[in-house]
Amino acid sequence: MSVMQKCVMIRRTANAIPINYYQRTWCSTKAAAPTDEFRVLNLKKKFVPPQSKKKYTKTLLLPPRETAMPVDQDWTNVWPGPKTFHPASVPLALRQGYDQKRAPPGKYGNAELMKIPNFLHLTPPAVKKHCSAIKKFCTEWPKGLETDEDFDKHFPMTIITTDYCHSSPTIKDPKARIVTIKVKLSAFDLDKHARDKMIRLVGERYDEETDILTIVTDRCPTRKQNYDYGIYVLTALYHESNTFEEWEKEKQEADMEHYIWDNNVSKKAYVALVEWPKKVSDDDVKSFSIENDLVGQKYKDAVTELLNNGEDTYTLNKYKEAVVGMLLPQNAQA
Amino acid sequence: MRLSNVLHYRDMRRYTKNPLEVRFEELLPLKLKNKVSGKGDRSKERACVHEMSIMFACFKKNEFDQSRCSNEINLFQVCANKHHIEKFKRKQNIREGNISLGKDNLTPREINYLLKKHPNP
Amino acid sequence: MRAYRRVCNYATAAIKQEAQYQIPTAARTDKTNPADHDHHDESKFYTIDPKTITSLFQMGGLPKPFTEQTQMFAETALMVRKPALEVIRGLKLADYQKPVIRYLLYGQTGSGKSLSLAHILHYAHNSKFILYHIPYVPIWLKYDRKEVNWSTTKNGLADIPLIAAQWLKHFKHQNEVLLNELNLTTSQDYVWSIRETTPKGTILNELITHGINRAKYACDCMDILLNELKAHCSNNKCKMLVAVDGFNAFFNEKTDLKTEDRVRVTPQQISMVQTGLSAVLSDWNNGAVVMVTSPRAALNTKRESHLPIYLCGRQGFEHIDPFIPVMVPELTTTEFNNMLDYYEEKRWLQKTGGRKELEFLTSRLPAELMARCASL
Amino acid sequence: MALFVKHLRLGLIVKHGFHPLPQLTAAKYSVYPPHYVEPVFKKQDIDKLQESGEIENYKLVPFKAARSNDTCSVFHDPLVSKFINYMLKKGQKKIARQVLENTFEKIKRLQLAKYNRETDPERKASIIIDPVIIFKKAVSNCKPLLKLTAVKRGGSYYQVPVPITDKESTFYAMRWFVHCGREKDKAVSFADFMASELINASNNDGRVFKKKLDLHKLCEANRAYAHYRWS
Amino acid sequence: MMLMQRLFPNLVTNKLCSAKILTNFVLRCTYGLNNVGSDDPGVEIPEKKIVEEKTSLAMRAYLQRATQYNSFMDQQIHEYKIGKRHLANMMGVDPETFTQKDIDAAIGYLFPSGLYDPKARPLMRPPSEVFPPKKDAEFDESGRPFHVFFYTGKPNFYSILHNIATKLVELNKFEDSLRKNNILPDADKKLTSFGSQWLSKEDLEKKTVERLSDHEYKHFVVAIERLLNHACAYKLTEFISEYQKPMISTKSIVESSPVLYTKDGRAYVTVKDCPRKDARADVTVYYPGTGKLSINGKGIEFFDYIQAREQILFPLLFTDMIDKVDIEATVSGGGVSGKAGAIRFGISWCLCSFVDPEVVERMRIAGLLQKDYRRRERKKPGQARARRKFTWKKR
Repeated sequence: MSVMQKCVMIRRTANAIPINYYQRTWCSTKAAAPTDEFRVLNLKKKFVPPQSKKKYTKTLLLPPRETAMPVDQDWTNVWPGPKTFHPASVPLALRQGYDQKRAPPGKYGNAELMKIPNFLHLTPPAVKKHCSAIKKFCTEWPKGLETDEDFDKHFPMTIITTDYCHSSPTIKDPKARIVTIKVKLSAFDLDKHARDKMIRLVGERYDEETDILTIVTDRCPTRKQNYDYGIYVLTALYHESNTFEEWEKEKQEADMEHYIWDNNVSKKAYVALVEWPKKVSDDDVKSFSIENDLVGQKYKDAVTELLNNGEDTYTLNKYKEAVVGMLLPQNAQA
Repeated sequence: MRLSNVLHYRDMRRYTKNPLEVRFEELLPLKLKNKVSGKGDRSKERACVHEMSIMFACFKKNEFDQSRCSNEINLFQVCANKHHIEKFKRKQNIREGNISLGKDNLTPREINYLLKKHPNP
Repeated sequence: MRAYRRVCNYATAAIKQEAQYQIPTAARTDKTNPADHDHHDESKFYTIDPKTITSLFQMGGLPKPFTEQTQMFAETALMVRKPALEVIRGLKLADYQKPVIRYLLYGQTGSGKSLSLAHILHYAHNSKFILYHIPYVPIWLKYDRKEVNWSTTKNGLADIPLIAAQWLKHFKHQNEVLLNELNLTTSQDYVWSIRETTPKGTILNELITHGINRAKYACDCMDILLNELKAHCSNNKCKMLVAVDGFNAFFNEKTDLKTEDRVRVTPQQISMVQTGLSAVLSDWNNGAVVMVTSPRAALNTKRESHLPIYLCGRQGFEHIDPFIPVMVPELTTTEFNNMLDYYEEKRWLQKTGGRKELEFLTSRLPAELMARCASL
Repeated sequence: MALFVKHLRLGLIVKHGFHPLPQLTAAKYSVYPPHYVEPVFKKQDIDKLQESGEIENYKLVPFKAARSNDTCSVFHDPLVSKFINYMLKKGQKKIARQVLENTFEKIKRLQLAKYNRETDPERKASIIIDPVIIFKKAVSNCKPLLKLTAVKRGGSYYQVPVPITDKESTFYAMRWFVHCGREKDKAVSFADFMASELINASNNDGRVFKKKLDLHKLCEANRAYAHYRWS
Repeated sequence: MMLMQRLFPNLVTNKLCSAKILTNFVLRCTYGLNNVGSDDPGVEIPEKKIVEEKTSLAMRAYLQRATQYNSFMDQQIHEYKIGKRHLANMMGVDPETFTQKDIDAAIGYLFPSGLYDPKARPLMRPPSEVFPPKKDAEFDESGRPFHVFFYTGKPNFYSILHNIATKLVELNKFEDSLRKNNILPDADKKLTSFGSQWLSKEDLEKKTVERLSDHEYKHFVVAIERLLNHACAYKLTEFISEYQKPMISTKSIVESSPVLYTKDGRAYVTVKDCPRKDARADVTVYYPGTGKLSINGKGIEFFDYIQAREQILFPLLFTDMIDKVDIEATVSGGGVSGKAGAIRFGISWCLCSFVDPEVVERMRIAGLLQKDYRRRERKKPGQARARRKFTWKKR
């Protein structure tokens, strides 16, 4: 019982307080007199007209700049650097946007035109002007580099980097750090072993058709670092491929690119066939020579070609011919 | 209005006394309406019902052997086909709002359309 | 509706055409013995009598769709084709004192390699060769809830006893008459266990029966049988033809088989495979070896090409080198037409005409042609 | 003003009120413009067009591309390809086609066995082996003449027999075949079941044929309601 | 127009209104002049003092609008011309020889927009192209309309309908006269609509400079079709063809790829980028050939699926060229049927160069030379698939 009463009480007070509170505050704010004397409760307040709104004076708008532009002005002075599109300073009757029923919106208040990049600072005359300005720093074209062949001969390495040009003031682009180095492998003057090792080391970066080695570096944050790294890799590759390591001697038949008949099972089989029914040992095989054996030579050629050039109808037919000549001499005669 | 007129006792008396004196009164306007009811549009008889019943009779006789009722079946199918094509044409006409020209019995829809165009004066 | 009417038109047209059409007959040759076949019989059909079929191919050897077809046609007719003739000619001409000559049939899937092999087998059977015929290697290696045990005699190898026993049955079925005739005996004692021995001088038939009855020793029995036969051949007592279909499955990277201790077995670890490999070695004479490589026998990741070295690998090549590769090509135009004539004669092909279409669609592969004609 | 405009618009509607609206609502799904014509891909059909001289009319008419199951091959049959489309599930046309081809093979096997067993040459000649002809015969044997539609009259629904078009009845026949094939026992393959069913149907027998007869009997029983149908 | 007339009495009573207010008011209720209002804040449209006597209110309103429109267009043209000179100056070119083509190139260079639709990219065009044309005055100074059908609201459209009706009557008369003399109209000369279609609604709107409703367009089609189907319509071929347009351009039918020759004198044709679904194929067909086929270096076994093989066979079979040509194709992307379709399309186009024009026409009728535009249809929200709806559940 008592608890409930309490609750009710609380609720009542809770109801009551805010009303009073606000009233009071209302009174206090309104009646705050500037005087130092006591505050007076002014019940019959006079109507005070609300303060009139501040009048905005119309700012004087100049006509857009484009109207004052002469037709033969120097545009590069008007738009010297990259800047977002501004309708008043571009004297073109531009429109952008698409509306099925109406004409495309004009340039004033057209945000689309500001969103897209512009090359107003890179008009052909501007480019020409820039070029003529930096021309004094250029040197003469070296003699003996007139043709592409000369170029390839004296400068076998090509370095490709890309600069990105934006409409925004910054010229930075993460893709600008990538450096591509292209070299013709024939320019390296490598011997047979070194060339082979180089190609194995480089893997897919070497293009067999054009004989060009391509190294792309993009792991460092700046272009300079990437370039240095690329050159370092190239140097390391060169020296590494020129050294002959101890383990390279362990290279086996399977690692060889070429099939050599003489130290393979095929010869053993052939010798066993010729020497039948004698059992042949490894020494016999090694000492066996096919110098005067036309059939054997034909067979050797066929097997070597089959395994080196890969199988196709031509090599298989050649192999077949050789084998038939060897195994079925009667058939070959017929 | 008509009722009140008829019920009017005095008039009643007048009418009954001398039938020759009956005066003609135009209670409803003496011209046809510019509209006909669409109820008579659809004929009561459904198409091909007769053929269908003949076919069923034949079926019953021959225990649903189609080969023995080929004549009846053929008749029924020809009828159904014809009806189908007619229906299609009618629907197309309605869809395109075509009015038949120089035909003697028009559909209520066509009559209504024509009456609307050329109302009674 | 219009489409339907069109359909009906076609149907009537087809019936009318049939009435006028003369059903062609296929070109056949009367020579039933493959030994007599020469290049005049090329692209003609010859019939094998049912008795030979039961004795040769009762337990495998012919492709399944072909057997079904023969059952329906109530005859087994093979087309005489060039690759088989070539091998048979080689077999006829060969010098049997020299080590065995190995032939390798290769070609695209469905180009008729197995049937060419059947032709060769028929020849060998007629000319008294003992047939050491492995019908289709992948059957051994494919997962079929087989019992696989580690071998007791050979270390590191696995046996598939039931399959080996089955194969021995097949061998016995094929060669029973010939073995009885030749009366070959074992050359040494074989001790299977304490109680079971096969003494020297036992007839080979008995050895095989033992292998069949005691499936546990079937694999060893296979090996011994091979060695015995090789020895007999080298001693000029008999002639043997080793025929292996799906040879390249020996050199697959894996099989579906698992031993009881759940170890995956490679093909090289199976004793039967080793036996098969030793059969194709050329360390014996008075015989021949015919192998068939087929892309379908390879794992399904390795079916790009049908050429032998691609399928067998370097290892396989070295194992069988030197061999005579025999290409089984697609049908020639005459063969193709004869084949279709045959089908029409047997009422298998109901639609006349459209031969050019079939030629293009199947690229003249006989197996594909058979499948294509099945629904026409 | 707005009010006035509203009235004006209303007036417009009244003006056209008794004209039925043109079909604006029907959604067009075709990617081709409406004046494109279906291709005629069978050589015989084009020959027919050429003979009748109709081909001149199509000189300047654009044609749609032939679809990927259309071909002018001798072995192509529109009814068969339609059936493949009816029986396919989830767009697996390859499988559907394979199954139907197996069915045809099976039909041929069965018929060939019958053919080889037969000794009387006259009867032998009368056996049809061509599966496509058997298939067509089966379908045409199972085409119903009528169908039942529910029509509401006086608060209750009546099953009313209604004549159907040729196309529709073909569709019904083929659908019954497909459904029948799907209701088979699991142990039997679709191809086997279908083959025997088709052969039976071509001899006026079998489940599908029964189904058609049932429908006809039902129609006969309900023939009293025939005048209930619309139109 | 009726609307305007209804409005004007109000204005008449309100004589105090100044001219300026009047223009503003009229401006709001006329059709769409506000759409073309200058977007340049600084431009004041000069207003001519309108002579109020004699002229009707409608005429006055029209004149106001006309002058407004004309001055606006003048302003735009002026801006365009100045802009053109500026642009020539910017690009460092002689403005006298600066053409519209150069303008487009220059704008493309200066404002490189990657927007997909070329229509949405920045442009600088002569105002006559940008702004839609307006109707001229339809009444004289006293408010008398020029056109008989002025009060229909769409005089040009209804005059077309009227013309059709009068022609129909004429034709009927002509036919009657023929029949009186026992001459039947020539059946051979009867017109057909094959190969041509009626002007679309948009075209007709452009032609009449009036907005048309769907009903009106339908009326037009019905009427002109009735005219076309008349037995004597051949007398009016010119009139009818005014409202027709061909279904396909004749150019697209004839054009086939050029034939090239290999070193050993074989003719060949290459068609690149043949599309079907996501697949693209390059197909080369060599003319005297033996029926070899290579797809990505393989034969017909490139396709497992028999339907795909049939598709490749289709054009060859259709033209009877199976063993008369060699085919080389490379195909990438897409699935099986897409690849097959792409190759089919390529082979068909290649074969066009080797067969008679008659056969080419037959191939066209068979649908071999038409690009297949169909693509997978997208799934829609609220639906189970592209078309399938969810099962309806009442609750």
